Amino acid sequence: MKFINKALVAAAFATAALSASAQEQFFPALSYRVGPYAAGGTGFFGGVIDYLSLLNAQGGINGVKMTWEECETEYNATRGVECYERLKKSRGGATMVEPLSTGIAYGLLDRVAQDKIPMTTLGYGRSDAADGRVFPFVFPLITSYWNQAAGMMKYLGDKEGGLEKLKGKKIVHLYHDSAYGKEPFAVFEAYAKQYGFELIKLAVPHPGNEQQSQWLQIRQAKPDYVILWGWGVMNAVALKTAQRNGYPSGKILGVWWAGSEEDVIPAGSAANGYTTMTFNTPGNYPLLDEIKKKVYAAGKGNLEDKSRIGSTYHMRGVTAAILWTEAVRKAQEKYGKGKVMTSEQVRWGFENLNVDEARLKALGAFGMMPPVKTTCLDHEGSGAVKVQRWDGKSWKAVTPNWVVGDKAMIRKMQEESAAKYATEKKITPRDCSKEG
Amino acid sequence: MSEGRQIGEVILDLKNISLRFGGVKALTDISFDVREHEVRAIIGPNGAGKSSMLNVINGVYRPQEGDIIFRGEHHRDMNTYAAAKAGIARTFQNIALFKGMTVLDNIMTGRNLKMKSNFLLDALYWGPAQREEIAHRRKVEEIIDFLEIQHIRKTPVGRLPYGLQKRVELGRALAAEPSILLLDEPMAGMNVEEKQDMCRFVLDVNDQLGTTIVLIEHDMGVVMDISDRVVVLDYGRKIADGTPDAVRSNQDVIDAYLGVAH
Amino acid sequence: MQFFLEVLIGGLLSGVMYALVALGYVLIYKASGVFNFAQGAMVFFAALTTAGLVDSGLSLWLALPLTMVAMVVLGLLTEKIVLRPLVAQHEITLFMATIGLTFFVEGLAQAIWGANVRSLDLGIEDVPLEWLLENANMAVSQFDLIASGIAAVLVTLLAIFFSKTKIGRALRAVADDHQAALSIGIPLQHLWGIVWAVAGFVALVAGLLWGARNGVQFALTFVALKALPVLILGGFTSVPGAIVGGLIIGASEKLAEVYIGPHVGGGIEGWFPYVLALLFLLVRPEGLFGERIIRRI
Amino acid sequence: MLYREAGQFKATYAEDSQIFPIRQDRIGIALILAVAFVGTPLLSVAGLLSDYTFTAILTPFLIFSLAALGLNILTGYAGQLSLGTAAFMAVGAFASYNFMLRIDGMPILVAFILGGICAAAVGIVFGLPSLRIRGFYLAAATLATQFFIVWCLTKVGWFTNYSSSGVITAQKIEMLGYTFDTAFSKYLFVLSVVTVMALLAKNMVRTNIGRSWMAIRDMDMAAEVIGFRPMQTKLMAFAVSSFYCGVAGALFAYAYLGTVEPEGFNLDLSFRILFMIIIGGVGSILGSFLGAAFIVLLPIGLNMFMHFLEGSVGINLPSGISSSIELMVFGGLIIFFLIVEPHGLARLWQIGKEKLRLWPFPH
Repeated sequence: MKFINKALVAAAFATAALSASAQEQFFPALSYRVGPYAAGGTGFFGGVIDYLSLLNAQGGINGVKMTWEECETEYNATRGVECYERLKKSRGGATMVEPLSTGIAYGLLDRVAQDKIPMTTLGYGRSDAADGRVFPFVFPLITSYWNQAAGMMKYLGDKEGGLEKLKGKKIVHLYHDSAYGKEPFAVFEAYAKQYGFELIKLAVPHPGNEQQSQWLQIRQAKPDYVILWGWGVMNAVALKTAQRNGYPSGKILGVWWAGSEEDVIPAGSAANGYTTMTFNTPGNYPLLDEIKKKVYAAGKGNLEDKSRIGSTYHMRGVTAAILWTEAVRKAQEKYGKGKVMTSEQVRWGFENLNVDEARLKALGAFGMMPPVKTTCLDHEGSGAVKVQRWDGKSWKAVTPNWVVGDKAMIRKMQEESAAKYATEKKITPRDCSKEG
Repeated sequence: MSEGRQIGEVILDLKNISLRFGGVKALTDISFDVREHEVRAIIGPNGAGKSSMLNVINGVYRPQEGDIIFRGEHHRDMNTYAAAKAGIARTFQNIALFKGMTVLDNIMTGRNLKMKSNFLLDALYWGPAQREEIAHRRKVEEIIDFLEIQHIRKTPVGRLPYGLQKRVELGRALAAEPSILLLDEPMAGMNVEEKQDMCRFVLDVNDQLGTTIVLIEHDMGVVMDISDRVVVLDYGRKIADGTPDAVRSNQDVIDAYLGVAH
Repeated sequence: MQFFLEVLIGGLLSGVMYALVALGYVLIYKASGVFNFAQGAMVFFAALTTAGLVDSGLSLWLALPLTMVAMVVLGLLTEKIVLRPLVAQHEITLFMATIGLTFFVEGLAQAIWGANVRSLDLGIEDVPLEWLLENANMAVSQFDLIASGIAAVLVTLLAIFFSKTKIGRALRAVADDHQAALSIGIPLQHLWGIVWAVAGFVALVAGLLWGARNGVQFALTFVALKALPVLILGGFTSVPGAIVGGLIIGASEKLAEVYIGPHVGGGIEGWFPYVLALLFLLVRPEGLFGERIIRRI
Repeated sequence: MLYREAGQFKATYAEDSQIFPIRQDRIGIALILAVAFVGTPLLSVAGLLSDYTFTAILTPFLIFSLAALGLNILTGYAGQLSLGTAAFMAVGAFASYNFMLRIDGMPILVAFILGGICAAAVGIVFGLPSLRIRGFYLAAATLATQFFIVWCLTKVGWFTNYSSSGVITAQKIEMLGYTFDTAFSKYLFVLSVVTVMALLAKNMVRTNIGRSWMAIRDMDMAAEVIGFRPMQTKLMAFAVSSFYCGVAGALFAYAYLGTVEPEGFNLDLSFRILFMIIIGGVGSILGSFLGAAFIVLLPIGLNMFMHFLEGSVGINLPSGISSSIELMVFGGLIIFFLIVEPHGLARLWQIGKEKLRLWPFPH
């Protein structure tokens, strides 16, 4: 079998040599622009492409231009894998990959490790992938689900005047009945045990277009807070049904996948006053003005509807693209400025990101996202979240500062879970002290 | 009437059969018997309950009252599987062939109860399974020869003309090597030539294989010609039972049926 | 007891909403023997078109008739282009064709109006009925009540259409016997065109109500999943079956989720209606209002 | 003149009962297998076939073909319409995972077979309603399987070994010390499994078990009367079909995706497999493969074509529109194919063969 592999590698080099003549850093965009989640997909990948266009308009990274190609995944794992395989070697090879879909990300988990292409899972996927020793190629950047859950607890505790004040309170975890919705169980249960509040878990079956029974149960239980861990249509319906049953929207705290314009607009006035987590601070930033000026004014904007510039998903896409390109920049610092970086070099860049406040200021995105600093051990880089409120027209930040939960506890859980994965999969974790 | 065969003992005895669908009485208190090797006809006007009678015999319908004694065994509730196992085969008024399958496969299905191999051996098509399949194939080819349908053996039955389909259906029933063959209007809708062929096949089966035959037929000429005894139904009741000659001269029968027909 | 009633009423009202979707399936199946998988996509298309027109500045009262025209055209074209060439084919083939239609309609809707989600305001506030809340401490949605009223009006209209008009009677005849229908003197194809148009209208009503209730987004196509158990229970060919089936499914799934759900981990609403319908069918294979089938041979 | 059975005389029934009685078919199948097993490796060595072809096209195509074959046994041969295919695939995948996880030294093929057997057992349980329910009623009822199984796999932590993310990560495929970890070796592994299972299926459908399924499908009362027992026959169809789907599910997890969540086996997947058999041909082994090829390749082809239009010809569509158009064309093509040939691609192939048999004398 060896000769075959050798031949394949040779073939790959041949194609790489052909297209690498252009000084361009290639990003595959595994986007979804049709289907149930298209609204999020167009916003996110619109943001990504807008930022990459802006960077090109500004001259690229030390002269290296960005290039990208879209491939429609329809949020479907099989299509996503095909897109990845199709694009991973084109135009000199994929820099990295971000499918924005849990199912596709799982389908790529083994593949990216084999192809040595870093994969970011911005705000979704396995929380334990933050342990870079076991998952060298996966980067759940900024904040994982578990840190978000911890942040939620912290925020609710602060609201009551301290976590210990949660004692005797009732909190409902209303979740999408899937692996995704069950992900924060462990965190919430740990907090409930430690601080003595009652945790009621209510499942909403997919897709969640009917929630009368869950909200009647909530009405019956009269909880102090409802955590809405929803996805897609479930979010708007939850808000609508809450209103229908007289539960105040102000006491609902959504996960960040329940915190975009697309989640609240269908709910109409029922969403006013509703709060959610986010890893972006809503608002306008010099960077967004630049995008409007240099990209949209030049007719190169990706969003059809300009009013969506700076919307949650768009900003999330811009954020993602900032981190990707910062990783490339970081890699160039080490491996040679003005060169196209290989995916492995970019992986190193992802592992040594340091997007601090000064850097964010320079980018014109100060405050838009928390500072991110990754290491070989920690592929998450931040763990901070913000809370935002919908006022009927736009999102407004509720917490002036970044909220961080019990990071030490979460880190311990992540390491345990990653270790279990490593044993099951027979992986020997890397020794981070030996990494350069 | 062939001379070689010997009409034997009663092998099928139906006692006081009554069958209802909801409030509708299909059969009321019907009793008759069938002797080994004979050709027994059931006649009667439309809706007399003839097909229901056959359906009772091979367990498609369960009569509310009555008893079926087959070869000395009581079958209070006969079911289709038990009937097939016991050697009762039949054809249907509206052809009930398997339309998506070829003639050969249709007739092969008739052998199913004689097949021993299980699906795993079938899947491997290896050793005993292959030998068995070929052995049964040989038997089926004999039937195909007998019915003179060699030329269409690989044709899907859906494409065949009506007369040939009837013949294939007879072949499928024969493949089970039944001891009793129930034929539901085997010659309906056929032209004279086809009828003659079918008559010949039925008589040959009866004669050469010794198969007992119960048949429903509308063509009185045929019935009077080939049957040993005739039972006459009308509105779900038995109105006459006897030799063709006796039945022909029965006043009730003439009133109910023959009088109308002729 | 108050809680039980609350759940029951909430369930019944949801059931009416399910029945509304199921109705579209029944109409087409009854008249042309087609199991129209695209009904969910049609609901989505109707809601998105209305909301899109309203968002582009039209008043709701102008947007409605325009959407109605669009739905009727869609229905007629479907009959003409998709189903007429497939006449007399096996029902699985027809079913498959409507799946192709589903993709087409979903793509068309998003190509015209984009992937953005929208809200649709019919001017009915979706809040608990106040006097019930105050007097009996029961939360019953005002919106669902009004929606049920609209559904009742729709069913009455359909009933009148089917029993009093010539076309309606012809349609019923088609359902019973295609040959007999021919003798009435209305070409079968016209009738089927009309049925598809009527189904388009029903999809519009369902789309408006569901769109206002849940927001206008792609997931509207999923309401079909709520209608299927209703169809199994009520029968594919019975309008009263769809209504009663909807009520039973709505009420029982809510009661099950509230009273059984917590003991098995919750989230059973996804499969419970199907299992219920299945168990019911095992006892009565002909469905709620179907006639007993005697298998003849 | 090439495709002609004239002159091929069968002297024995054994010869006439071969799996492919016509010589040209035998040669064709042998050629296809030769290309699949020997030709592709050679091409890939020559650099003409990339990893992409194996891992993104051929492997999923083969896995879906197997699942479609499973469904075709149930729907095409035994006439029982089912929308629960993905659920049976899930059972196969999760069961295989647990056998591998919990029993030390479990050989992978045995785990797949056991996974298939678990799927078959579930199939039998959920096939019971088919004894009383028919047609679309049964189809809608099989949705109960779909939703219930996925719910169960999500709810019961044991199935996922209490993974915090609720997902399973397939173990490596190892046999006799060799690890199937490259795109090409996984393809060969899948190809071998699918080839063997397809031949077994072909044997089943042409012997007694297959005839019993078709008999029940075509005329269940008549089938009963000649001695087929509907219960055994239908449940056997459910069992065998689910076994195939179960193995396909295990391959899906082990040789294709690697890490899967229960939601990966959702209703969408069930529908896609149903599309495959209807487009390909209901009641045809070949049709399962043709349908899978159509459904797997068409969206990819469309996507590439739209890129080509945008890239080379210079038509620039607003983003999002091209995806919507792809969807419309996909739907339109399904309708078009049904109108042209309602019995699927396999029938087109058959008609072609019949024409070829008579060629050049069409009458």
